[in-house]
Amino acid sequence: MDPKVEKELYSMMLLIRRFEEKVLEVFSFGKLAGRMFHVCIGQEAVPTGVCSVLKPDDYITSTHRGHGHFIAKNADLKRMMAELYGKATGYCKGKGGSMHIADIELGHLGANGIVGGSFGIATGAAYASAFRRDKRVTVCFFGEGAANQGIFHESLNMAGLWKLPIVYVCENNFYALSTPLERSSATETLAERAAAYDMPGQVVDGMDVAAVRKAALEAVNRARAGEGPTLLECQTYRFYGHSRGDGSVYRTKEEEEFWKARCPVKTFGERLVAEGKLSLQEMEELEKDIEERLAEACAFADESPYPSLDSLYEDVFVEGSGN
Amino acid sequence: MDPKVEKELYSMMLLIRRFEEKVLEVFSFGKLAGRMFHVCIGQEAVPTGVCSVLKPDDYITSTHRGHGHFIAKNADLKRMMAELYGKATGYCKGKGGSMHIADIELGHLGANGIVGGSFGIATGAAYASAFRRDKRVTVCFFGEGAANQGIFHESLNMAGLWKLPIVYVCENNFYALSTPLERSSATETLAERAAAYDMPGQVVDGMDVAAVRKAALEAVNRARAGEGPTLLECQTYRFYGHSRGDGSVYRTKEEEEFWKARCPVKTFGERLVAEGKLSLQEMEELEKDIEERLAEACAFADESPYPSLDSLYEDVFVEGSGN
Amino acid sequence: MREISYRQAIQEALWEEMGRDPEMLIFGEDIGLYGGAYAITKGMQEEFGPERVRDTPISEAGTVGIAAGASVVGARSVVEIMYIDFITLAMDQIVNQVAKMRYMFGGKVEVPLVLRTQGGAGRSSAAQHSQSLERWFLGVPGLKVVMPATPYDAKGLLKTAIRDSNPVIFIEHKLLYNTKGQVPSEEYTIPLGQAEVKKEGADLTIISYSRMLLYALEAANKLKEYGIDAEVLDLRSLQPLDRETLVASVKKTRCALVVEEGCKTGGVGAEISAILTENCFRGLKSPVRRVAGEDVPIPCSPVLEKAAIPSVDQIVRAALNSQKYQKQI
Amino acid sequence: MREISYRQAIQEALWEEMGRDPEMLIFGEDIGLYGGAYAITKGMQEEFGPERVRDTPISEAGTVGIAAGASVVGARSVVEIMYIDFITLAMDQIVNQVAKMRYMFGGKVEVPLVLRTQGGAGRSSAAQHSQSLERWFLGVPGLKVVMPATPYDAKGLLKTAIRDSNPVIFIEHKLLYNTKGQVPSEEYTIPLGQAEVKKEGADLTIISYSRMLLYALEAANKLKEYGIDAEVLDLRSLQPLDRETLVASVKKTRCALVVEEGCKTGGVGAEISAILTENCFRGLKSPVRRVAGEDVPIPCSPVLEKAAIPSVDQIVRAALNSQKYQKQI
Ligand SMILES: Cc1ncc(C[n+]2csc(CCOP(=O)(O)OP(=O)(O)O)c2C)c(N)n1
Ligand SMILES: Cc1ncc(C[n+]2csc(CCOP(=O)(O)OP(=O)(O)O)c2C)c(N)n1
Ligand SMILES: [Mg+2]
Ligand SMILES: [Mg+2]
Repeated sequence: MDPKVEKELYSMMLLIRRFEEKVLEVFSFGKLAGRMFHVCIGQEAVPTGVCSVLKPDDYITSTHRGHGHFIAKNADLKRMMAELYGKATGYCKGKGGSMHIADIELGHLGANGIVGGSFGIATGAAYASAFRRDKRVTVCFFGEGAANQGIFHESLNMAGLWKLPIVYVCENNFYALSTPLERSSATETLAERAAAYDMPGQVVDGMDVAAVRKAALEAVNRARAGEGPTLLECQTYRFYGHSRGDGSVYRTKEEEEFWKARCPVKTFGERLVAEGKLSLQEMEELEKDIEERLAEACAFADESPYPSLDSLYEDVFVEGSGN
Repeated sequence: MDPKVEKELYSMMLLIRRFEEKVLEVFSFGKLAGRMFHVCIGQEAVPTGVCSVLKPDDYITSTHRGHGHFIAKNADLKRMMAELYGKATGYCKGKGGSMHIADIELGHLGANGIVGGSFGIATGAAYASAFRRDKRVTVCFFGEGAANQGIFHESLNMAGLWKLPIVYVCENNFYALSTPLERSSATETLAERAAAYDMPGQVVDGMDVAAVRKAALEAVNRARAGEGPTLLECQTYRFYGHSRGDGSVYRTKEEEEFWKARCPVKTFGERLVAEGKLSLQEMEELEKDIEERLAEACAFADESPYPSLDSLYEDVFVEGSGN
Repeated sequence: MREISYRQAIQEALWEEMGRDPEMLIFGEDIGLYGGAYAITKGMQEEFGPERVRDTPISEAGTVGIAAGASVVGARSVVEIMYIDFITLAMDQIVNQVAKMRYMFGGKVEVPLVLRTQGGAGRSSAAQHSQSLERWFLGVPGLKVVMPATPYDAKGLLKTAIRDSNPVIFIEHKLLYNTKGQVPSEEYTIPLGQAEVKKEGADLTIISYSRMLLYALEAANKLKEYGIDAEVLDLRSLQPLDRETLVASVKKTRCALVVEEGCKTGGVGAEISAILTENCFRGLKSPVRRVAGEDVPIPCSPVLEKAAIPSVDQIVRAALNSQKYQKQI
Repeated sequence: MREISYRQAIQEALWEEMGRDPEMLIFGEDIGLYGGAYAITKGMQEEFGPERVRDTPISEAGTVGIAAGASVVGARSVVEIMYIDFITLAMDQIVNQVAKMRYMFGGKVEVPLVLRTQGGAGRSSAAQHSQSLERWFLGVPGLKVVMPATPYDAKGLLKTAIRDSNPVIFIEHKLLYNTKGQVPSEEYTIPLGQAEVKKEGADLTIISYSRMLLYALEAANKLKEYGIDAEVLDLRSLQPLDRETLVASVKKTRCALVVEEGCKTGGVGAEISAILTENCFRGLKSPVRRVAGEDVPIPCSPVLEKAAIPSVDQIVRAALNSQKYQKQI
């Protein structure tokens, strides 16, 4: 891989990691709107690897654990943080919050508070692309728990049938809230379900950003070439609980340690350093740069006003339409 | 196979065939309640073969094309016909009609007007059996079109996961209303979807009652032995339109002729005659007997009263409960 | 003007709008070669191709989701749900996604989606093919709900609904498809959210929509025999609801009756009654009455089915009771 | 009597009924080891085993279907839907199957199923985790709908709901779980369908249920300062609805206010208003007023969220307006 790209991958993963840590920090200061924040610490390689092969006008749909997806799709950190704070300057004017953040202009069609809620929407965006022959690709991110929703089945069947330009990226972190994969899925992997939709399915090491990027590149190329959808199962792990307040009683310390040792940010960084592609000084600069950007983002969010009460009634409908 | 059983299979298929023909006949006289009648002419081998291996207290769930299932589960023809007429003496007092006929006492948990509506219910009955260890088996009949509903996926996943005593019997007649299988399913067969639920899937010749019975017996035995669910795809064909008024413009005459030549009733009858297991005279007697029974059923339905207006308000709730 | 059927009116609206917007898509079960369960899209797949008139598998949730996704990225979409009863399968997509997306995303998205379906009883199709479920969408901000009663309204409103940048639930009635009415040959549209006085009157206002409007008009006719001059108001659109026209009419007649086909409890009539109480209390000469379906699932048997939904007689009787009440006051 | 929380009250009801009926089953996401999103079933899987307290995949429709199937063959079942917002995914199973089965089958089946869930706003959880959707089930004959506001009612009503042979939607409120109240140590049940006057009064009736009842009581308290003696009625069960108690109270006070958390349009308040108009018209001194949520999706930002649902002040103001109106008459 091009060392420049490798550095970019590392820096993106680091940014996501630090962003999520910042979220936990400001959450504990009571700055965020509400309590529903699902950080993706441990899973950074997946959004990073996948979005690294997307063009700016490709589409993604995201989940309740979606900060990484949006950052990797080049979100503005200030507006993102402001949204998490529930401020008027946020991407959604404070109305959406973490679980509903979106930016159509960046091709981000929305996080979703409904597990599995985006399968249809992503598939429909891909349908429009196929119809328009606009060569865009849609990536639908989802957790392995979401794959048990009926609409997973309905959407993938149609995508397989119509050979739509979409990549279904399963972030299999082995737990849906407290429920382990082996107690929610009849199959051992999610990738093996792909056959039921006449699409290739592949298990990918979701802790290795290079592996994710490689698999995503193939799948995105297939999609762009009109050869149809792919199901990628990226095996990964969330290092923290499902959301704040979840002590993960359903996992063993050993299991957690096993996965933490495979930290995608650390291992990839170490590899780059070992291979002489990244110096420790560059690493430090990166950290510093990110720290600054996040401090700025938080300052922006902090200083931004809460939405005005008038705005409560705005944005329900497109005004002036339907007459 | 025991020739006695063979005769029973033949006679059951014939009964279903003649029942359905009678339905078409009385429908054309304007005797039936409404217009939504989906006859299973051409598909008789499936309910017959499957129900022939069930015990009286096993459960089935049925579909909008469900007359055959119920007859094969030993429905009383009079009460059945009366229900189709919308009469007070019908199985459901005229409230359900063809699409909602049921008799819990016979283990028939209901036809369904919602395509795919019974997957969960059937799976839940099997869940209760597994929990109670009552050795009952549930058969869930469904059309291949129903397999594209989300709840198919959800239910089969849970059944596969929990190894429930259930057999999913797909009556693949290659069309869902006008939509051919190849334009509704990403896979060529439904059986191959079984792998996604960690259960065996098998394509069965649904025009051969012996083949159906054999496959069903294995699957039911597996289920009863606690070894889990099976998905049987019985390939068959409906000789008439989806319902009255459907001229089947979406099918070719050749295709229809091909399948009609494989008529399950005729071919099986001829085989029994050829093998000397059934005489032409017995055949005639059977016809006569069935004709009489159906005439009686129609007379019963004809003479039965329509439901009283008071009954409109009955049966919404179990009275006296909840106090 | 020509006389065409409600079915033709809807067909024309779809054909014209498909012609107008080359990116418009239609999704639904059996809508292609077969033309849909009620023959609305007959011939359209041949004309516009299978990509634009897309037969879908039996996957209501996924189909609504796909149409929503296509709309979000700008391809105006129409979904046909064969029976409104099956909308139950797509409620998450409609209520949690389609309706809320614009608001949740801070106004940064448009969802130009029309969900066409048909409801109502009258064909002995029993409990799962006869419901009137429009009530569910009244309390779902972000959705518009349109229910035309005449061919003229059906065409004009559907065209507007399709051009609307907001999601619209467009509910037809299975027993209206063969009804006829005058419809201009020229292009026209009707704004959403405007009720219409279909018959003027002085003594009481009968408020209705969809098929029950025809019953209301018949009842108004019969009421003449009793010397009662009823005004008949067609809501046409339940969301937005034309409060002004509604309140103005009742302020004039000082007596109101709401007629709907669905179960009485929790229905559209309840909302209308509440609004009228809030806005016309002082002037009302008798309580707002509701004539509505019985609180039972729709039974199959035709004798029962008929008794489960309102009749013209019931409307007449309710109107007479309202008038009698006034005299007593 | 002891003071316990609403959460504990629900826990006790479940434990006691599980002990009482060895065939009773509970289904839901993360209800086992994890104890459920709101910790209601904590410890139950250990006690009753994983077959009876069954963790399910994220498959709301299938899960409700499975519980329905188990109930139909006699295994009384309780399903926990984590948030009422997710009930959208199971609407077909609830509305077309569970609710109608008995009627469609001519009374030949019982569906002893309780669907427990929780709704409401107040935690900045945004549009898909904060809804009040009880209204949808008012017009679905065959379902009972229970919404307790206090620990005492929660326990007694849940026990009855579980023993009921009909399907019951039992809706808790996420902000009530930690509220406390007096609950007897002895076994008791409360019949479904009985409203309760939680505070007697002479001047107006404030009708409410679930969390808004607490607001109504607070408002009643404040109204004393204005010399207004409000009666506060807790519906407790929306289906069956206790019309007698409702009508009797309003006939006495001749003035009514309905408070609910969900969007005003098409809500429970509309039905109550319509019923009161139909039954108390002559006696009413001022129009039935509704205090309800705004007609918008619930926004995330806490300042907006707060403004989207009723406040105690709003109730007080509405009550004062009602009283002022009376004086003008
Ligand atoms: C329809 C629906 N059901 C349940 C939930 C509650 N819930 C939120 S996240 C979650 C677990 C999701 O697991 P998975 O899809 O694997 O994603 P992960 O959290 O592991 O990233 C659950 C059950 C929900 N939000 N939506
Ligand atoms: C949820 C739902 N969607 C659509 C329909 C309309 N419909 C009734 S039968 C049918 C075709 C069913 O096909 P299949 O499952 O293959 O059964 P078959 O009729 O071939 O026996 C359709 C689309 C319905 N009844 N329910
Ligand atoms: Mg997961
Ligand atoms: Mg079929």
